[in-house]
Amino acid sequence: MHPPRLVRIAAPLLIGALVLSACGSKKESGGSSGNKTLTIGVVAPLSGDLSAVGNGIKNSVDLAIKQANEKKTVKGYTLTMDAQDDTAKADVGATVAAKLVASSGVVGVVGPLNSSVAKSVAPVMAQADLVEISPSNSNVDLTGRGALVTGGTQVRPYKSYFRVVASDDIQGPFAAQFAVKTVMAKTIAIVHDKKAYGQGLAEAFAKEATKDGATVLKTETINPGDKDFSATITKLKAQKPDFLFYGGEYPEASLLTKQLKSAGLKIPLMGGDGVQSDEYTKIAGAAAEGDYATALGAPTDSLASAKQFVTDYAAAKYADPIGPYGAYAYDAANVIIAALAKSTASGSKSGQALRDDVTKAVQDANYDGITGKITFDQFGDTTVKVLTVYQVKSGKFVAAKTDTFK
Amino acid sequence: MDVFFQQLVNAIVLGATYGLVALGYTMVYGIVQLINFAHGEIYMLGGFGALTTYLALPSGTPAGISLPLMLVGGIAVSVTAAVIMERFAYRPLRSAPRLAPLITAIGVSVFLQELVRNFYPHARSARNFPQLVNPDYQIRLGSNVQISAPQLLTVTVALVGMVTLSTFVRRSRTGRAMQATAQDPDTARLMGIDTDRIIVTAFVLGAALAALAGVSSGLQFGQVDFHMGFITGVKAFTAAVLGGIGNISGAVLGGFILGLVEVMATQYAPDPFSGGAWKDAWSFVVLIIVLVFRPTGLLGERVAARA
Amino acid sequence: MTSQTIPEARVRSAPDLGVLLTGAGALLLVGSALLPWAGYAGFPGKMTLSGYPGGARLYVLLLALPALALLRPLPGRAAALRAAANVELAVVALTVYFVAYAGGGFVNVGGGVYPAMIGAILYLVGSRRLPTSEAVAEGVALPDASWRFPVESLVVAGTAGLALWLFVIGLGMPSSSIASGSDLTLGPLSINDVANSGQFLAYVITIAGVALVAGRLGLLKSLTIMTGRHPKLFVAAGFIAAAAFPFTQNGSGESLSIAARIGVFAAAAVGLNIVVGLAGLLDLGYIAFFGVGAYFGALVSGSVTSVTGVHLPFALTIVLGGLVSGIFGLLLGAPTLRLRGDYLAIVTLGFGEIFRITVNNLDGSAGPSLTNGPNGVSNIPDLALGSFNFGANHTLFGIDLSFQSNYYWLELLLLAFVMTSFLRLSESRIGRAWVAIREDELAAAATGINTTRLKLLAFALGATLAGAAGTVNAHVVKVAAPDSFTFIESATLLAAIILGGMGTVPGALLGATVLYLLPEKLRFLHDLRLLVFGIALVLIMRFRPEGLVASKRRAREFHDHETDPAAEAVA
Amino acid sequence: MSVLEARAVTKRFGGLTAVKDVDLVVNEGEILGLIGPNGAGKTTFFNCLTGMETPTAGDVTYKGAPLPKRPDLITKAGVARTFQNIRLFNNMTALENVIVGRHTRTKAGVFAAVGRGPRYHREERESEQTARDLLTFVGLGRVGDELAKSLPYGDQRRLEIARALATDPGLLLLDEPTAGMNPNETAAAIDLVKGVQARGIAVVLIEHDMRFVFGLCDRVAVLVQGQKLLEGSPSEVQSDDRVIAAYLGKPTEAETAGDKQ
Repeated sequence: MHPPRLVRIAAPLLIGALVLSACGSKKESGGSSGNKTLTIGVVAPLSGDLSAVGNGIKNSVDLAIKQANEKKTVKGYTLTMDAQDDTAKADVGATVAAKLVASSGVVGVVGPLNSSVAKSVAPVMAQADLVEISPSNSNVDLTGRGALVTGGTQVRPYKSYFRVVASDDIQGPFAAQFAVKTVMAKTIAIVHDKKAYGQGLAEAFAKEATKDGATVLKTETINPGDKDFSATITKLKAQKPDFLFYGGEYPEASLLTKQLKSAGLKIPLMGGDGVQSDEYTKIAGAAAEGDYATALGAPTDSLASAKQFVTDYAAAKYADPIGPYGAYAYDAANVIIAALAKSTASGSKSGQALRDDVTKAVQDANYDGITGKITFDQFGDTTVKVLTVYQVKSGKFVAAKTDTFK
Repeated sequence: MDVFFQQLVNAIVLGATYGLVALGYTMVYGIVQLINFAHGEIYMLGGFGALTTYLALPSGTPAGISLPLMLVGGIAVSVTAAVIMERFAYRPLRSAPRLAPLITAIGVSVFLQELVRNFYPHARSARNFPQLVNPDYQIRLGSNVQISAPQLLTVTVALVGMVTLSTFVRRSRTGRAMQATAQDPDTARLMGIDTDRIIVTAFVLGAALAALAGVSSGLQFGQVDFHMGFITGVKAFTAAVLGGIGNISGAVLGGFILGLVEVMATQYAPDPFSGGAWKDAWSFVVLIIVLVFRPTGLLGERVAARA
Repeated sequence: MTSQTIPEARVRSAPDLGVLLTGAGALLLVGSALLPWAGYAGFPGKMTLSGYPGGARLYVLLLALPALALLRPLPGRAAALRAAANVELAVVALTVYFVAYAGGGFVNVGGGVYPAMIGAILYLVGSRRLPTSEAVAEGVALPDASWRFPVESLVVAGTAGLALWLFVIGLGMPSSSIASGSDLTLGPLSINDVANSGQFLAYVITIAGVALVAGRLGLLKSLTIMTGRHPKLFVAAGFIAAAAFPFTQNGSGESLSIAARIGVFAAAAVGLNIVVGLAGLLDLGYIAFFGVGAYFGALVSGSVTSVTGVHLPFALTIVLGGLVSGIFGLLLGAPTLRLRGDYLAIVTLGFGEIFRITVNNLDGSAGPSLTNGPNGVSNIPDLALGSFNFGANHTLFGIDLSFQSNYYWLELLLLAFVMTSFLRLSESRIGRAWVAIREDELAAAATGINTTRLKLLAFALGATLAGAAGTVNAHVVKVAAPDSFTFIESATLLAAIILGGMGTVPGALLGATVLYLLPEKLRFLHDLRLLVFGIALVLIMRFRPEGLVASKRRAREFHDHETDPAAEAVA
Repeated sequence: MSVLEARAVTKRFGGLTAVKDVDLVVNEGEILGLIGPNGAGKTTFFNCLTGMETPTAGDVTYKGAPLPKRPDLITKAGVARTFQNIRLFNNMTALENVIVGRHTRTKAGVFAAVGRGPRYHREERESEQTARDLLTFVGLGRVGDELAKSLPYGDQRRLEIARALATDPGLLLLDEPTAGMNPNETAAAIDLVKGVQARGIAVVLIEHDMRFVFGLCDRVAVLVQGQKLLEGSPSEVQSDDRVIAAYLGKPTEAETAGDKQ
């Protein structure tokens, strides 16, 4: 009688499992010396087209948590990370938000990357008063600033939502003032990727640039994921601009600047914090020379902590680059960690009480991060109005001007 | 007028890639009536295969040597992937319900993308591709009309690929067997044609052309990434249908028309419906209009009518 | 139980070695399930508790239960026990491996592991020695007696309950990927990842095993007969079981959120099933209709970001959303229905893309102002029905219910409506005409069917159902944004019905469950999640090209010689 | 009284004239045979009558009214047909196939189907009863629950006739109803066609089996190279030299005509 196929497979499996697992040592029971565990969640796209950017956020939070555990920043607690893939979709975002809310150990969340996802995540977080700090959302509606643009009063829609980046209506005009007043751009071409971030930024830029007296050409759009921008460039070239503002992120921006210059349109490209990344200069190479990008806060590379972050990130050997929002995510995580340290110091709390406390502590945060000082206004927006314009010189972003936005 | 001619050049360059990838769709569809959604990934693998070859070569290898080797490397990877895919994913489903292979194709597509993303070193974001052909080298075609060297290369590679393929299909024994199989697989089998081999041949040829497109795209843009196959794949499939699926000249024509529509829509479509944001919508509008008036594509399909 | 059970097996009545070994194995397994399997603290899934079959031990226990059949020589018993023993061995091996791996070595396993391994081997060896009879288990046909109805009702309702219970276990299994910081980290995977992946695998294997055993014992056939006799009862029981789900969640919204997502996509999948499964029209842009509903719902929700400023009552919204979407279905269908198969597919794909691009552009700068472009229509307020606020947590019968329960129930109602519509349509004059068109369009026309009209009707109805589902979803996720309506979403919906089995309601339900649950449950795989998902799609199609639940028609198409269970029941 | 009148029906495919100026009158209750060598345009002529092809010229009236253009409307008007190469709904049961035939004679729409009022149930019951009666009528009463494609060839032909009858036609067009049948089945087919005639339905049939045609038909029309050669009683046609010439002139075709297709 032949043994059935399953037995032939399962029996060696059983034996193999035993042999493999036999070579181990007796584990001390008890684990981590009685430390209680608290978890910081991450919501970001960890798969698909945006996974590199999303994983940059995740890894940066991971780094912050590891360092906090080493330094025992939150006494008596071990911190862990719970990273959830939102696949850059709103409905998945709502699901993972519910998952994090349901997990009682989660006391703060970093993310999400996309503003549209934030709009489904934030309501769920607000319901549970679980603090959420986005390292990248710049859409004006998330903190109710949309009403300001149309002349209404600002009302905060999500009580536990914060962000450490400037909203579009600050970064865009800041860049525009620089372009018109410092670079003396006369005819400005504007291109964006038709995503919430890129469009918001580009529109705010265009408005301010027009106000400041520059001629702004009709806005052109490209599609994220496209590689061939020659048609758009030909269209722009005919209108002879002397400056180009790009609303979007570095993958497209780097290709755009390359093709721009190959086509003989040798004008500087300027972008926002989505462009201000080492990846940009790496991909675009010599074509990036002279291009500009803005970012919130004082120049990071002038701060020792920022340099240390880049070194530590490299040392941790993550599979993905830091990306444009890694530094912000690192700061966001540290703001939550600092809030945790404060909330737990006064005594042992847990569950909803702890979440409420952490949210309060984040609201009152005053933290020196690698992207600058972080404090929040009553709507969850960063109060920092200091921004820096960087310019690519010899293949690196170098601070060209730091100023307070007025 | 210069702008128009420059956009025409842009359209031809864009259309060349679409056409080249569309040929793979069309050949496989013509023979097995399978929409091989994973074909875009074959194109992507071609780019990565060439990159790998380049990295394996000693640095300082002259472009004259490395470029042909990269093409060979890209084709080798694409063809291998296509053959494995056909053998293990599609062949077992020949007699399955018509839609089953479609899901398999989507599965294969996801799998290949993720394979590259997770296991190709540093492929999570775009990888720089050696720009062996200098994009700043512009060839003037008119006072203000120019084409860059890599763009010219893309068009040349595409044309050579298309001509070679159509000669092969029309002249060679295997090519005629392919036509016969496309017309009527049962009769072809009765006539002693090894249809399995023919189907594999279609996959191989399609993969080789996709690899050419992948490599020339890498050279043109200086990068390859794991999701580059998706958009190109959908566009190429559209091109194939536009021209008449199963029809080799149709795929080429469809590719160029699609390129033309996209480029011209960016430049000339009435405001506010112009620009990159609307160009794909225009492509599909043109596709729908064409199909409404010519239900089997511009040049008509060449597919066995099966009940 | 029945007269068929007497044959030869009873003749060799001496308790033979096989029965003894199997019984002993089963007893050991039951005992082992009550002993701790992990010898160290920190292993999740309640594997360290003693006296309680926590974690994967539950499956071990479950798979030992068929040994009860040893008490009566049922037909198919030997085959069933062999299947149970095979699966049991796999589950034990897998679980031991994962416990030992996570613990850093075999030395760290708990006391329950040893009897389990011995038991599993005895169980296997014993079951191989059981006397086999040629009799294949038939479905149990209960005699027509006064007690038949209550008994069958109980069985049918119990099955629905069991299905819910299994679903709860599956959904409730932790899938979080807590990493970093903990000293229990094992390379890239945390101890939780390892434990969860092991338990999830064991769960899947066990479900398959239970189905296998039930099949061998003829229980599935009996069940088919009984549910066939009381279809309404079965549906009602299933519905009640599903409605009871939120009460099992201890106030947590996590699983409900996933379940609600599955529900809304299942509803859309059923709608797509009309178009693809019944009428045979391949639609690759179906998500656009869902999107039309979602945007409509968002625009009239009274959201501050909606340009309309209109706030309609929800009941009206859902009806109008369906209608508007249905009109879009007609608009797309009218010019394109002449197209054959794959041409229609690409046109629908194109339509889907046009929809996405259009809503992405209608923001006042690249087109008329309607949808806020890429920002989408957000801040959609919670629904309120009188004083009942859908956005608040409630307590019912002393049980805490998270606010997600409200939306879950709403979607359950939607799903029930959609399913009923589909079932009733598919068995009506209209449904038969659709199938006729799918089978042979020319012959259908020659039989008097207005094929154009009916195809349009299929498109419009499919779109209407998707639109209704979309309006609900907009309120659940609180935002309607273009990213949610990409080609991949259409492909996933299509995959759901093909995977589940075309043209059937359970198929659409199961397909949607697999496609939306699997990625959730595969989260422990981190970066490899989609890779495994891709492989899973290929494998499922490779081994069940007709889908997991083949429709009656398709089942016969694939297994022509098998006879109709209903016919057997009569015999 | 005539049921169907075709006047000067012509169908051209590009340069090829498949049917040229064919006149044909079908009288109420009669069985009319349409014969001719392969490629004579018989099936094309049928297609012109049933809306599968639009005639290039000529007109057709059914019971005095012009025939509509679309196949489904023609069926609704009362002209039903079968196909040369059987076209059943393969993955539906025999009974379902016939019930589909009731489509034009029933009304239930979407709302009726979802709402399921008493009228819906009555209509469904009636459809099923009619279908079962028809299955019994064609001799398939016992195989109603079998899938159409699993039926033997002869049964499939009968099923197709039952489906056509379910549309309550006044005229039934049969395209080679005995092709591929053995002698026993052919004999049964004669009875079946006579039975159809007995229901007051006129029948036109294309056939290559001459014994079948001459044994069954009231009148026979001969089509050669797209034109009507002659029309008359079976004995007239049988004895006409031109008919023999038309067939014998191309002996190879005449021989293969019976067993091909």
